[in-house]
Amino acid sequence: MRVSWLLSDVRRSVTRNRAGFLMTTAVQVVCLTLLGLFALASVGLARFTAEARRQIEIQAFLEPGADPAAVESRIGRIAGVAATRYVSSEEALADLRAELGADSTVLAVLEANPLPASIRVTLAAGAAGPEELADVERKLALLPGVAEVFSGAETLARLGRILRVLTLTTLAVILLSSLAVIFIAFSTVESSLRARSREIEIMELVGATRTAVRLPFIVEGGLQGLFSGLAAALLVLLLLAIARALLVPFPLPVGPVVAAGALLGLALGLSGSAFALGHLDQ
Amino acid sequence: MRVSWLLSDVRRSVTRNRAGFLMTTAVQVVCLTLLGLFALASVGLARFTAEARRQIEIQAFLEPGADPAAVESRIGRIAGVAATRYVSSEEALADLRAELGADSTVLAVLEANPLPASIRVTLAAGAAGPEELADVERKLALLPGVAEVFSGAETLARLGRILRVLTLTTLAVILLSSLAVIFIAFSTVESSLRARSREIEIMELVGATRTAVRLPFIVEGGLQGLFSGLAAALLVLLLLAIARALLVPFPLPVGPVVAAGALLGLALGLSGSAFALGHLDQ
Amino acid sequence: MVRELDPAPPRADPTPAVEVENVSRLYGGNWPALTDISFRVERGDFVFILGATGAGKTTLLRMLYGADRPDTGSVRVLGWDVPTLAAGHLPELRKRIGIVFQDFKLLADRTVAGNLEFVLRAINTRPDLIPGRVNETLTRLGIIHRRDAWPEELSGGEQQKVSIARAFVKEPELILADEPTGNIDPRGSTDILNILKDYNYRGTTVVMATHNSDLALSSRRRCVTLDAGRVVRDEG
Amino acid sequence: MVRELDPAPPRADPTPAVEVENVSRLYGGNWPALTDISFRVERGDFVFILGATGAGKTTLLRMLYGADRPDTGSVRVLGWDVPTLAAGHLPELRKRIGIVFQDFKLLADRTVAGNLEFVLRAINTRPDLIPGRVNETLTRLGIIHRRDAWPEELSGGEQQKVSIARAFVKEPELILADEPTGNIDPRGSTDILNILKDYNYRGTTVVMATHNSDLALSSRRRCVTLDAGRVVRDEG
Ligand SMILES: Nc1ncnc2c1ncn2[C@@H]1O[C@H](COP(=O)(O)OP(=O)(O)OP(=O)(O)O)[C@@H](O)[C@H]1O
Ligand SMILES: Nc1ncnc2c1ncn2[C@@H]1O[C@H](COP(=O)(O)OP(=O)(O)OP(=O)(O)O)[C@@H](O)[C@H]1O
Ligand SMILES: [Mg+2]
Ligand SMILES: [Mg+2]
Repeated sequence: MRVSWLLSDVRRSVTRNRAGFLMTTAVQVVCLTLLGLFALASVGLARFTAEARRQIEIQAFLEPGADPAAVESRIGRIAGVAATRYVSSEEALADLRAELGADSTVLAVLEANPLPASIRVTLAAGAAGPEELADVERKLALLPGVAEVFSGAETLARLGRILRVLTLTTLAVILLSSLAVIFIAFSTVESSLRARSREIEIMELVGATRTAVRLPFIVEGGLQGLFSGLAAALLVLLLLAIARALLVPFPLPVGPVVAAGALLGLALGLSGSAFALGHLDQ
Repeated sequence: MRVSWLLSDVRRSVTRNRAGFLMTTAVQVVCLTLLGLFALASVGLARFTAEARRQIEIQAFLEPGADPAAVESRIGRIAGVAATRYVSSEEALADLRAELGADSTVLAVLEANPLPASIRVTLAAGAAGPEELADVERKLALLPGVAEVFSGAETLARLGRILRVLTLTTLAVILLSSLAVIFIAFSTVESSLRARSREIEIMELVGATRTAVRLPFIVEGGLQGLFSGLAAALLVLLLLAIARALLVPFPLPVGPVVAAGALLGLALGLSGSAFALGHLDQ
Repeated sequence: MVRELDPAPPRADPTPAVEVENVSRLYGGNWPALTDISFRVERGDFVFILGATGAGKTTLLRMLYGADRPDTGSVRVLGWDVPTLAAGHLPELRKRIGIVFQDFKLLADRTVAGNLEFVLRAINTRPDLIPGRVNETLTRLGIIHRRDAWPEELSGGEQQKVSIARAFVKEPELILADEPTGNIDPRGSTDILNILKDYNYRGTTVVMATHNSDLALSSRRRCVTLDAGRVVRDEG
Repeated sequence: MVRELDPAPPRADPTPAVEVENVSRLYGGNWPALTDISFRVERGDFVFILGATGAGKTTLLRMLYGADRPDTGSVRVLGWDVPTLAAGHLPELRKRIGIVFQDFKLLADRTVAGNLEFVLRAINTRPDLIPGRVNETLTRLGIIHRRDAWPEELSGGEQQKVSIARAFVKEPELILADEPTGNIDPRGSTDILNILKDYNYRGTTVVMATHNSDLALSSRRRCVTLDAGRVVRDEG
């Protein structure tokens, strides 16, 4: 069967029920877009968590009268500490204000800056595991001049929990979306099979091979999936570009997203078609 | 045409393409659920804003040495003030801690409670307009013992802005969802028309009236819409019940939601069918 | 047989069953399917439309039940002026006509009985009358034993008999039969013809198009012969 | 006519074209459509299958192209054992058989030429050969002037001719024609028969089922007569 015949066959099939085809394709695009966004969000958060784990900072709050330079130099000598940074009381307040954002009006009523100065400690790359972290924290707490020690451990743990929830949600979304896309391809192909049952009958009776009879339907479902995958990839990229413009700049993974969208859409579309054709054999 | 024939006709049509019917109905349900949730959220927020406007509280922060009782009694005499309430420094901190929730660890490092005591002022129902609010605030600021005045005006304004955005979004969602539901009904009925073109031809040739030919399709689209509307209503009520269990108790508007869902679904389904049948007349 | 729903018109009805005057039909602007056809059929008559393949028989019948319109000329059937009939009134005319289609037009997803029921339901027959009429008609055509078969389980001739039964089951005033014996063997064809004559004796007007001139001539009824869209003979 | 794709088998092929032995077929477990049928058709023969409506002609032909299986007995066509043929090999057999279906089976959404092209494409004919073969076949059947018409624009007889053309356009080794003249007038039927004979003279085996015994007998070929699913005569 020639490619041009194949394509004209598929075009015939699609234009026969253009409205239905557009609608089901739109649903496929939505499903695949959801899938892509969740997958990218999971990957992004996983990367961010890993990065955060590397860049973890311990805060050693100073007692009111302590000499920052002295404490800082003693901290610098603890094993595993890579860098230290002095944050004054004023800087701390400014940070908090920035962090609270719109909620920072509550700070307007403060009569004096209640936040103490602190020294921020970064661990060496090789010593950022949970145990090393606990060890350094214990040593910091024992230093004279240090009032209290805060580590990002809790924040990190929270991030880890979010990451787990997000990953599970993503898996669910991937599963459901994939099933939906397969189901749509199935129903597209099945309705084509029904609409063209007369042609199929004649093809079989005049001696067309199994492949010649089935190929157009496989191609139809596959092309729909491919097209949906590509459209979803472009939509995901568009949303990422918007997010990038509104929030922080990050690199757009154009190639991988397009390739993944196309491959996934194609694979799911082909699976759906295969199911529908299995139906035909019975 | 007898009702039982009509229904058996519709059943035939639906079971012919069960998968497609289920899928398109599911999309209709999703659209109508979205529509319902947005509409209810808008109505809810509008009510909440109106209520908040009525219950607005002004915070008059006291100077460190001031006598709360004296200030409170003077405030009580200002025109438009309905009630006053004293909030101590400790209560204020507890409130802030509760408000920050997980972020409240930043408060752990405070050496002393930096929040001042305050008197919360509620305005009379008739005097809660923006102008009366500004007037009372100006008077409060002039009282001896009052360090600073905070009103909810800004929060209210923010709420108003959110309400505007949400209302616009809701209108867009209503429009798009309705169009989608109509389009789906259209394509359901059109595909039935195509599948049953032979029957339609014979009915017309043997002398069936226009109504007898068209009614089953109208009923098919209408029933699908009605069914989707009811399903969406139940889904909305389910989500509301969950929200109620998780957040605050509020009354479930069961009757109105079901009625609105049924009517809207039916109307949209019938419109879509009508379009498809218009197609048939050409 | 009792006419419960459509009382038969009085026998001496003044209007003829079919009155075709100077009808012409060009397809695609240049293919003359019918040229200046005129003939009338009185109520209670039995008339053959004879003609070779492509002579215009089917086209002529289609004019009579309003599936096609003449370019010029007038067509009156059972007193209605067919080409100008408003869409809302066409069903009333068609309800009184039983049509045997050359291509059967059976519904593949309904049984033999289901195909007949479908027609009776479509014209809103009283439900309690339906089973009786269906069985009676199928018995008459000798296919009652295939009552619950699907069309694809029937031989070509059996399908044709079902399509004839479907036209008869309405108990029409006028029967338009288009090549109703093309798939039926000679003896079966004579049987069908006898059934048609039987209906005719009871007052039904019959117009039957066929290329089987032997069958038509042997039955000694009036024959209108078409050739390339013109009436070339009208005798008997 | 040159056979570009499927070289004709050597003339003196030892296997017969059709060999049916003791074939029986019960429908629904109790309807004996065929009972103990045996006959063979040598390559290059022309055989009529005669029989009344419901005699089993179509059922018998369907066995030959593998659309139905006998309950007992064996069917060999062009050397293949049809009932046991794996699904993957059935197309190879069917490619060599041209079938005229009793119910035409034309595709309503393709033109006359489109219907013929469809078949040639389905069996993967070289694209440059297609238009020539289509036009040649349509010319032969005298419907080349309706080349671009849609099936619904054809008269019944013209549709039947297209369905015959569709069987011929494959240039098959064996033609199975099921009632190919039911909708065609007597003169046209003789023409069709002559075309079939013409193919037969060039080496194509022809099996034609019909209830038109006059036509069969007048052409003085072998007739296998079926009655209620049994061979009651085999002569000529
Ligand atoms: N819709 C159409 N468009 C174009 N030509 C048409 C159309 N319908 C019929 N014709 C042509 O008009 C002529 C008469 O057709 P008609 O079907 O009336 O013939 P017929 O007498 O019924 O023949 P048959 O015995 O083969 O059925 C034929 O040549 C046919 O091709
Ligand atoms: N799938 C089926 N199921 C049940 N019965 C069937 C089936 N196919 C055919 N029959 C019956 O078998 C008998 C023979 O049918 P067949 O189609 O072979 O007859 P035929 O000789 O071709 O008749 P005709 O000249 O009317 O076409 C008929 O009575 C028919 O009803
Ligand atoms: Mg005709
Ligand atoms: Mg047959």
